[in-house]
Amino acid sequence: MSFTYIDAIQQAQLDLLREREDVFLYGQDIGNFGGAFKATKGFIKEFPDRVLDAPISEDAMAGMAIGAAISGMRPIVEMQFADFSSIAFNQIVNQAGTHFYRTGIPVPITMRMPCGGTPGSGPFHSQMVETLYAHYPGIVGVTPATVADAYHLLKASVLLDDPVVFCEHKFLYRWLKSKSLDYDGLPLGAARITLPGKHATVVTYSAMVHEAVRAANRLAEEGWEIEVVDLRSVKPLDMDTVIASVARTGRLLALGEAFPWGGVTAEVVSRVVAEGFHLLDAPPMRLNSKDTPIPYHPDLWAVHRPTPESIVQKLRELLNL
Amino acid sequence: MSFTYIDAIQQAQLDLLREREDVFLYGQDIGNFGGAFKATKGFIKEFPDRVLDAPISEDAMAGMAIGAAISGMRPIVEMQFADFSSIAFNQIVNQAGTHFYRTGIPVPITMRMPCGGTPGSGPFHSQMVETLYAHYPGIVGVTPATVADAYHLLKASVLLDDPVVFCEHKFLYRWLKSKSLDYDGLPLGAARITLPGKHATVVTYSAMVHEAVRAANRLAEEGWEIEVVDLRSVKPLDMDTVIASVARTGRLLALGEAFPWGGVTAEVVSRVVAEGFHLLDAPPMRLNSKDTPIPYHPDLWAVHRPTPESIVQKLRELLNL
Amino acid sequence: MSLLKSTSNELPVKSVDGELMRRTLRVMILARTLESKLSSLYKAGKIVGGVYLGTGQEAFSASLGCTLDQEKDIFAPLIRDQAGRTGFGEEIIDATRTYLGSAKGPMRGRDGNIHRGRPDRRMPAMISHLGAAVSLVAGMLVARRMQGKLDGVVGATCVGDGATSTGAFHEGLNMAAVEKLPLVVLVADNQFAYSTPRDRQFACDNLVKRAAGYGVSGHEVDGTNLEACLTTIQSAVRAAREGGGPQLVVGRLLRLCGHGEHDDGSYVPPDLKDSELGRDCLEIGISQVVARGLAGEEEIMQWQMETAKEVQNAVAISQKEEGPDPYKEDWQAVSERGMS
Amino acid sequence: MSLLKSTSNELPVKSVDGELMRRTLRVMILARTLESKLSSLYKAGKIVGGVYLGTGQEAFSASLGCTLDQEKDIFAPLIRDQAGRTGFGEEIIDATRTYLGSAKGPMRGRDGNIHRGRPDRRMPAMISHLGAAVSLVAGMLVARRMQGKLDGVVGATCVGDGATSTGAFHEGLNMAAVEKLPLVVLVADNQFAYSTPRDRQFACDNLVKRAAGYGVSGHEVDGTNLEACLTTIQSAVRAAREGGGPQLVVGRLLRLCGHGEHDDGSYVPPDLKDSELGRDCLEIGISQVVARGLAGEEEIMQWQMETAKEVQNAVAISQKEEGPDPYKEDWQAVSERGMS
Ligand SMILES: Cc1ncc(C[n+]2csc(CCOP(=O)(O)OP(=O)(O)O)c2C)c(N)n1
Ligand SMILES: Cc1ncc(C[n+]2csc(CCOP(=O)(O)OP(=O)(O)O)c2C)c(N)n1
Ligand SMILES: [Mg+2]
Ligand SMILES: [Mg+2]
Repeated sequence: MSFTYIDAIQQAQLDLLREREDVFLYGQDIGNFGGAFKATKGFIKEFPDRVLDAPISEDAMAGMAIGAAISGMRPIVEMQFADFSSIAFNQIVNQAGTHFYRTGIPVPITMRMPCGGTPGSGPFHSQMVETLYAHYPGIVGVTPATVADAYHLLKASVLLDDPVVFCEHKFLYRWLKSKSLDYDGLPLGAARITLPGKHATVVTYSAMVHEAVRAANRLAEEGWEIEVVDLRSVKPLDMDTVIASVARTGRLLALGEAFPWGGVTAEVVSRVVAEGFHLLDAPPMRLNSKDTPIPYHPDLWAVHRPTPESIVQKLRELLNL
Repeated sequence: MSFTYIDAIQQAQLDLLREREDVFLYGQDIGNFGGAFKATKGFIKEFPDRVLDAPISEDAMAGMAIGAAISGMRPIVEMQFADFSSIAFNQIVNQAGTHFYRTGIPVPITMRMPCGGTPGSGPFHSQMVETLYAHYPGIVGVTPATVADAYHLLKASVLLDDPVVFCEHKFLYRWLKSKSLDYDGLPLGAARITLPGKHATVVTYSAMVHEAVRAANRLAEEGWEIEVVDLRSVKPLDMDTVIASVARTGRLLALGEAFPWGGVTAEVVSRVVAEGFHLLDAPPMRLNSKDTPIPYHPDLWAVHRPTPESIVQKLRELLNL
Repeated sequence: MSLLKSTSNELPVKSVDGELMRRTLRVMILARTLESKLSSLYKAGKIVGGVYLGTGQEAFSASLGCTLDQEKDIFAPLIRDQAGRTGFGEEIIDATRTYLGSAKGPMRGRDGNIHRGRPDRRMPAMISHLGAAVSLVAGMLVARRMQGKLDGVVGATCVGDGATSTGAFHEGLNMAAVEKLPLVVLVADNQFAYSTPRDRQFACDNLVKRAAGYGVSGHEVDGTNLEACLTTIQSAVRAAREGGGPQLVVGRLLRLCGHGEHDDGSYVPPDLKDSELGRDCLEIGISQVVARGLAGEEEIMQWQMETAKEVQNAVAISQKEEGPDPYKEDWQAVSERGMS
Repeated sequence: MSLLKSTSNELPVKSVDGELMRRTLRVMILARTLESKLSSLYKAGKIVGGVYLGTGQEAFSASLGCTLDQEKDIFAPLIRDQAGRTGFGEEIIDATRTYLGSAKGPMRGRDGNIHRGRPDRRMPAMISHLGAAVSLVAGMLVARRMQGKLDGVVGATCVGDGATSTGAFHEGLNMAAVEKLPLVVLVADNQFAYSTPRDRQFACDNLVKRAAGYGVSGHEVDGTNLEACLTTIQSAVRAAREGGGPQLVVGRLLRLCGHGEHDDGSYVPPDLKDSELGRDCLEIGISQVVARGLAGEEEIMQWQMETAKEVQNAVAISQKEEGPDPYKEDWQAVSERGMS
């Protein structure tokens, strides 16, 4: 038996639906069709009342979920693509994000966001959205990079009383496989040392964890030991793990697939220098996508985001090679 | 004669309407009523065809402006409050922000965003939005802090061929006054040394420039010379001026009124450490608002954002006092 | 008595229950009294931030608040729904505490004025973004359906003519129609959105025409006429409660105040003020109650005195209360419950 | 011949001009031929990313494209408007280059498939977010009005039944109605939005009912019937051109392909396919043209051969062309013109 990343997401939702009566799913084409990525395939047969097809109304989808959440439910909303959550942006940040602070009543919604680039998807089916939402108070940003995390972090997100933007990377959907859903028990909010090392730390998340590991493996052939830290959630940000890693290696590369201005890499670098400046043996570096829309053509796309090559190159700079 | 910040914005729009036939204004209540903040007062009489009242449809307002902009016009859209631009977010980042890269045809729109907190305005009439938009490729983020900049940067924004999010701070509207609109000729994209100093650099923008100057003045009584850099635009970010300042002072505080996760202060700190790590004599610091919605109550609001006191305190830390 | 008739084809409605009409009028008086006081406090500089009143819209709003069942229905008020709030059971002191920034108010000083609510009592706290509550209430109803608790429940919310231009209104109402939810949406067509007249807001002559496009029932009513409002809104609420799906109720009226108390509303043409739309629903309501013999003028004056006292009392208490202490404030936007 | 009649009250329309009908049919054939080729290329793995076809919608789409004036009108196509694009003058090679990633295509490899456009030729390049083009086209018209160039110009755009649920559609159409712009919005009501049937998308029986709520003229037409489409769309375009304000045209039809070529559309019930909605507009169009004696079957076969050659040619050229060179790419999202 083997699970892909999307299988894990499917399984987590199915288990949640079976274990809890307060969970329901809302999204476009998630019923009979099973969703654009088949993450809800077959569910509607078992749960005809808790799997609802939505009209093309992302604002109303989010608003509806928020209303249900403050009435005792734990909705999971599937955005067909994370990029379309731009329409739901207002409800997410202004209605869901402010609710607990304003009223004391939390909003346990989980917004499933199929994120990130794949070849040929172009500017509107490839975006990362964690930066957008994490900037706003009251939102939790979860960014699983492994099959087991896709499963366990999704379950944890739904059980969390706060609004979660669950950023699942489409590139991992079918490519990433695992023998089981077992995992190391790390809670939501804790980062993971994916690859231990001592010469430099790469702090990253989502699909870039795998590109970082590839880059690290290449440098390993030359004897360099690169530590790869998988943030798992970008808000909260597990600075303890990050700082401990930087304390070991003295060098930091913050890596992400999002647009370069602001965002996770900027937040990580600035927190590291604020909290662990004297641990650093070299200027901390960042690597993000280029500052343009995400191009359609696979050849453009491949260099728009960080690649093992560009990561290796940055790491060489960081190692002063 | 004396001009307030809002007078400057009014004058810039009036001069643009008079000088150029391709400029028009679109926004809620901007016609006979003259706008929620009177920034367009009386204009409709002189320009009945180029000052249009909009329905409560921020998405359509932005979309309409984009369509007009690719047809040879230079629309200025007034959002009644920047917070409501959340409804126009999709059009701004996905339609306007991607257009030049995708088609080679630029989109000269200026979105006027009445930003920032004032006492009693609460969570939905106080937000800063520069971080939201600057994260996205293709958007210019302008953040004037002075009366003359309000005038000249608004004119420059409208003349720019790219989409500009023009973040005008409501707190400055009537409080900030100047004898004239003359200015030092700094172009859009260049930062300004508002206050020269040698012991530490505060990099900031918009209303916080004035709070930084207040803090600097207090420390000046103790003999400290704090340099205050006003970014003027957060994208592009004038790193030359910032790095040159940090080279002089060795210490950096990045200060902003926005939410603390990501954003301008994170971007400034991470660029400074990437480009000028060895210039730093102390860990660079950040000071932002608190990570909650902006509270209504004046007493809560006053400490939610950075204050001269909290800036002084941070600067003392930075100066190792 | 109503100038306009309901256009939907529900069962004929018997004349309004006298007790309900009495209660609604008293609620209107209370709301008007409170709001006049809020206006004075604002003008005296005692309130920080905006003050938005529902003057002239009390009959329409109160009719909804008083028709809904406080024990199980949902009511998401908007900016001009003081009367509806009061009718639905919101205490006056919730309003005064929120406006005056008392830490004891439902929003604890974190939010102000009309942005208050009691979601635990099925009255959401509005965000400013117009139209956003339509889908929110729909979701509250969907939850109840899944929980097997929808039976006989109605969810209601109010918008203005201007808010019908928002995408949120459209998406929310359409979605509620697809789900056939017991949702009642009131549109207070008060001729202006802030300063913007109807002809710069929409191009149809009557917003009730939108109902057909959503496949929902449409009703229209003279919003200055208490008895007509009660009749129409009762029938809309009943239709929703009995499974008729969403109901759109358009009330024609005029805002008899500025957009907020900072605004003198000088853009409202005098002939509109002098027209039937500009009549004061409170005066009409009083005359209707008196004409039907449900209360005498003396009793109504009694109500006015009682409500004045009630308001004064609430203001006095609220003014004495402390605001939130910023140094003890728990600056926490997430509950983190479930975060291990 | 039309099953459904226009519901608007314009002047009666004389029978469709023969030359226009011939041209429209030829455009439909060209679009169908191109799209079949794109489908094969996709299935052979020669196209990266999605392929979205307009099979079954050619009559409706081409009628718009061929009715508009290529020299001055505006046309913002959506995902199923290959036929409309071709009718409006888009060259076949624009499509093949964009699908095949040639750097010479209008999007230079930066965007793909249906997201192409030529804004300088008044054909915007769509973003994926449905409904977003309605206000965009409105803005293009507003610009022309201010420039004194609106006279006789029409702007048109297309959406699907699903896209009518978006806030963008609502805000855009309402705004255009307020501005009384010469905007024609076609709704291809093809019974599904991706897999979602109409009853999960909206609750009214006919989307044309929305027109009244916006104060715009509504038209409906059997979208499988070429002559009816031309008649109705011509009259809508004419009404817009003559100052009648926005026109909403709803075409009833069925998507005769999957949502994209990755989708087999197996959720479409067979009886729907067998119904009148499921008829192939191309077959009907051919029979209408033949019946009216506008072209013989031989000439039509000739068109089929010509268009096949044209498509093969465009594909062959595009396939030989280089994609964009990522190392020479100018990674610049702003023009910075005006930035001193
Ligand atoms: C999305 C959005 N845009 C703008 C505003 C600013 N605003 C607040 S009230 C108002 C006018 C509302 O008009 P209407 O809906 O007719 O209600 P009324 O004030 O007349 O009761 C506006 C424009 C807002 N609150 N939300
Ligand atoms: C705002 C938005 N949400 C979701 C999508 C994803 N999506 C693309 S096409 C489509 C279905 C569109 O249906 P309809 O409007 O009926 O057009 P059709 O495909 O039937 O021609 C969906 C949901 C999108 N493009 N934009
Ligand atoms: Mg109004
Ligand atoms: Mg469809």
